[in-house]
Amino acid sequence: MKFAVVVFPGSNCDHDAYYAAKHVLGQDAEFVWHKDSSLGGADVVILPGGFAHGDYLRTGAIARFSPVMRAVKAFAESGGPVLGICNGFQVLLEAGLLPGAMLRNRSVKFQCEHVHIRVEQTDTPFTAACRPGQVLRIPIAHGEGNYYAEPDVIERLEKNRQVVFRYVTAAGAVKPEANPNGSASNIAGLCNERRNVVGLMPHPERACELAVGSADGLVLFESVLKAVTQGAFLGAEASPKATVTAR
Amino acid sequence: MRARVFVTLKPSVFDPQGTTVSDALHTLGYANVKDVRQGKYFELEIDAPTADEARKVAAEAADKLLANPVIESYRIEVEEAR
Amino acid sequence: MRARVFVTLKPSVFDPQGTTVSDALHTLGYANVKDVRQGKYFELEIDAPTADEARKVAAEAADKLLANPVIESYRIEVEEAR
Amino acid sequence: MTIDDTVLDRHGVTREEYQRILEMLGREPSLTELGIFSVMWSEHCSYKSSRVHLKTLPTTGTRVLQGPGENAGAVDIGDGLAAVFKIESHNHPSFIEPYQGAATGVGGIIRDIFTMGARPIALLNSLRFGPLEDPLVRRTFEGVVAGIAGYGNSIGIPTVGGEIGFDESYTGNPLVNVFCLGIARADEIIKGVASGTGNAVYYVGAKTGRDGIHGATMASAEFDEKTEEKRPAVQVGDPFMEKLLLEACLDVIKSDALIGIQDMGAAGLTCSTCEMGSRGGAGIEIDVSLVPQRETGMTPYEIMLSESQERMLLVVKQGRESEVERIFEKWDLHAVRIGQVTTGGRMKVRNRGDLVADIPTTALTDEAPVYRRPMEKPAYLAEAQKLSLAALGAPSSPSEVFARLLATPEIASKRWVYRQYDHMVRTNTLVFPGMGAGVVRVKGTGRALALSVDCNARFVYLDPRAGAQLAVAEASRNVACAGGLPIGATNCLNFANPQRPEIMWQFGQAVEGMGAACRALDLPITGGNVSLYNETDGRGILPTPVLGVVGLIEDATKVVRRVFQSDGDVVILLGENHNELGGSEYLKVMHGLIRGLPPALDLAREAALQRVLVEGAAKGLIRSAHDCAEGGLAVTLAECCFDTDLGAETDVAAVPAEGSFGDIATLFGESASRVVVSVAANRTAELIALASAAGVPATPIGRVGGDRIRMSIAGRRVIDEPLRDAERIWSTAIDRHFEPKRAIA
Ligand SMILES: Nc1ncnc2c1ncn2[C@@H]1O[C@H](COP(=O)(O)OP(=O)(O)O)[C@@H](O)[C@H]1O
Ligand SMILES: [Mg+2]
Repeated sequence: MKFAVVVFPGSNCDHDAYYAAKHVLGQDAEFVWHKDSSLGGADVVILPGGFAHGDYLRTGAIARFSPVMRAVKAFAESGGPVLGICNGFQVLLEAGLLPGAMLRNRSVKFQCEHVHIRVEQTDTPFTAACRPGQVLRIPIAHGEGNYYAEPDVIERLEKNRQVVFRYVTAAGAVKPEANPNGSASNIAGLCNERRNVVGLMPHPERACELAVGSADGLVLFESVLKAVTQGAFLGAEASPKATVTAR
Repeated sequence: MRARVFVTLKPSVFDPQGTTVSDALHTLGYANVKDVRQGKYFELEIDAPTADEARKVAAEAADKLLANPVIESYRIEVEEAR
Repeated sequence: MRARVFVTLKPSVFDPQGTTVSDALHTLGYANVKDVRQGKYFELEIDAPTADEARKVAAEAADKLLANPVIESYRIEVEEAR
Repeated sequence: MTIDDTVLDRHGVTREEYQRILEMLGREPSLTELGIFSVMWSEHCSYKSSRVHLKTLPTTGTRVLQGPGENAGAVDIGDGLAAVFKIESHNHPSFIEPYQGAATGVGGIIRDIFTMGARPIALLNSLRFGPLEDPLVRRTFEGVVAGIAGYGNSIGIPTVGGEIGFDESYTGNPLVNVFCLGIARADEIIKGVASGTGNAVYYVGAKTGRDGIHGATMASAEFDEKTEEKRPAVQVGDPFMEKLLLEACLDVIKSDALIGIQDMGAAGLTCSTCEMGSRGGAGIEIDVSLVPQRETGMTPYEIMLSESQERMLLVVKQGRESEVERIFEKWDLHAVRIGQVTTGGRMKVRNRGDLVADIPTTALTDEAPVYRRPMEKPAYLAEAQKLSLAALGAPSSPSEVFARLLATPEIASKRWVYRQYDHMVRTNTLVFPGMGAGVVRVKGTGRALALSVDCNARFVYLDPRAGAQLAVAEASRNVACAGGLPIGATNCLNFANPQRPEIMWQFGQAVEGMGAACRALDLPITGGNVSLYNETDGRGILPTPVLGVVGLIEDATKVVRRVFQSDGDVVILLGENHNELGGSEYLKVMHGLIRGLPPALDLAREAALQRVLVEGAAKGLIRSAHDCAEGGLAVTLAECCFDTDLGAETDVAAVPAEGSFGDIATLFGESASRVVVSVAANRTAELIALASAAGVPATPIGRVGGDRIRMSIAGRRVIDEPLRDAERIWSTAIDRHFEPKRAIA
């Protein structure tokens, strides 16, 4: 299976995502430069963390205009699994592939620390190998992870079961004190209606080996491996190859 | 021509930065500052024949890039070159 | 009373954000946007009897907190409550 | 403009120095030339006061691949790889504008590392501030931390450790020292040289503005109320630009198309051109009108002296120019050819063809003035070294002292700070900040590197020679605690005005002590930085020679952390307690004193201790290790419990001490060369045997377990606190200063 890791100018977790896919999971992985218009036949696309275009103006605001985003959109529309991590999540929001927007953390400070998130949905390509309600210990590292959407949008997200990850206590309870950044309904990650595009603020790629503090994030990578090899949870048409090239 | 674009969070959106500023002002003793909202401010130097033309360019820039309609709204002022 | 405070980088100070926004606008085809400077914008709701009084509070807030005098300057506008 | 005394003063050039300029040129300099001389001969660039002393430091060793003189030092870490590292100060700019000053300090040291062809993988910082009770200090503190975070986080290099100290003397002179380490292939290290007549000189990166003009001279002048006028346009960092430069430069260096490369740091274009020329024994000729400019109407003087950030100078091999240009284009950077390498060893600057400066490169570098400034033992010393405990009255109870010390920002958890630093990006960080020396693995090898920066400035103040030795010992002991064999060091020497003989004496003594300690510990110094004139209105900082040490861990799976690991493990004290309270945090916090003599240090014993630590870690004997530093044994034991659910019960022998201070000295004295380790009960004998073979005292002092921190002295219980209560004090002491005080609605 092949991962495409998109590199925007200013991406800085691109190597980490690549390393997790290639060296921990043992799959194929390739970097795709943001000016490329093709995803090179990948089965999964990762928009990694970092500070695309310095995060100047707004996180993800400029990156959404990169040529590669047309290919990512087309890939997503054909049901391909797309994962946005941290900055990648912010890009997905700005690009309209996921609903809502990010505000500054409630603390107004950058926060880097391990948090607990609960897997709310297991019928997405990135949670297919999780147990329902599984609590993962995964780091966050962001200054703008305070997820916001209008109340009716949040309601719709809940109704459609699009909230995929929520910040919780170590015991798995949704509590205000478990919410590191003030995000609405403790939302840490969500998916689109079709469920093949997932974005989350925590960094699963930083939690793939015990040596670096936690291996809980690996399950997201294992999930997509399972989903792609079994052709599950990829939207309507099963397992499209990322051969879609933008015009 | 210079266009000024003011981008502010919509009233319904919580403003962590404004709240922090307001808390800090209270700590400094400014109890009469009831509320603070923080936004962004852009000065665009635009090569346009008329103020209307400049405003149009600024509005497009704001729609596409400077403001995020999910959380923000904007206002534009145009000033003829001095 | 509402005071608006516009904080801008002093002209000699490098503005990487403005430069990046301007580059992005060029990429989007807005070649006629010659220059972009990004600043901050605050709206302060102030409980003050007169506009002058509100301006004074806003100026103090700007001096102490909203603007960094080493690299920024600011401008204030006061608007009577609507 | 004619060059008169006022002009010379404004440039910080003395009459004697001006005479030398006249002799070297054989004519009067132009104003541009004077500007060039003034920045290159400034303390910051020329090391004119410090050079004679620095020459005495040990800089060689079997692992040293690059000693001082290049942009950074390098040591061999096996597998054909090199660790490239250095520390730099950005003290003065951080005082003027904390956020940008600290941010650009991070940017500067990162450039020094990737300029060598190394990919930066870790940052640390050593900070000093005034007391946090002062609102202006808090603002500086907040700004500096946010600036370090703002730059390091966005460029994607983890900040894995550091240290922070507080003292009144830093109120008007905060210290911001940043350490960066990168990894390069040993045979791909590239240098800052220009050679090969006709090779093109390229400029790449941010455009040049008027920022920081005279930054280098300013970094070499003290502050006073007139500094306001001397304020240059503050340099603003652009981490996004630097990220592009970093990636592009590493690509270009890999392409093997370069002769040399150097960043434009202090003294900007001037420094990079003449240093590259001088190192390569070549001349260099550039035309400033070709330099990309951000502002209009800039003069050659301004362009040459600008300290705009994120700029690099490259010398490209003939015929490879378009290849280099293409690599930069990929990253949206435009490399601009601004000149070429010439014969004759002169730096020639033109403006649209007109010659505006023509100076032998060596006049600006190797032949810059060197001073052997007068030194004199300071008057304060004799008095400050006297300590009479009896005069202090009866001491407070151990548990009260314990609580006070845990709450002092110097000792308290620095989580408030490092939580703002991305310390995990690149997924190499094995030991996070707050868990001891920072440890990063080197992917593709089984190895890891332990990194620590340390200095106890109170000790240096009380005895600069001994204090500097203690700083070396502490930094290398910290990496040894993690299991790292100390293999290289860098230093950042922060002192006040060297023109005062007593400051120069402090400096000379500290360098001597540092050299002696490094020799004894077999620790070469491969580079560093000197920051002088750290004083405001005649009030100097405590002398603060910060040491950064790199330790090599052969087996990354054998890393040791600060905290206890398992219930029932045996707690062992390596080293001995002495009756030493001089310069302690206890005296500072409880009595407001910096007095007495710093703890004695036996370098041979220290070396033996560190060998035991490294070997004990490699054998998997040591399960946790924490060095006894500020706050002594009591604080160290508590810190071994914090961030775990494990308390401990310990008993130590009393040290004989003056009057009623026995318990205080036992618990809070800061004797050197002591480490608290924990060992599985069934391997205790093995560790003790290892230690005694090395001549290191190893005393079992208790057990890990329970939910209290309990300490006894020879059977008498002196401290007995619930772990969670003690931890709360320690973990919230800094946060408390920054909680918003919400107004009553
Ligand atoms: N400025 C800082 N940046 C990052 N980490 C820091 C900083 N200051 C302190 N720390 C972390 O907090 C811990 C305690 O620091 P310190 O008291 O100097 O410890 P030590 O006794 O090991 O020298 C260390 O792990 C250190 O890395
Ligand atoms: Mg220390």
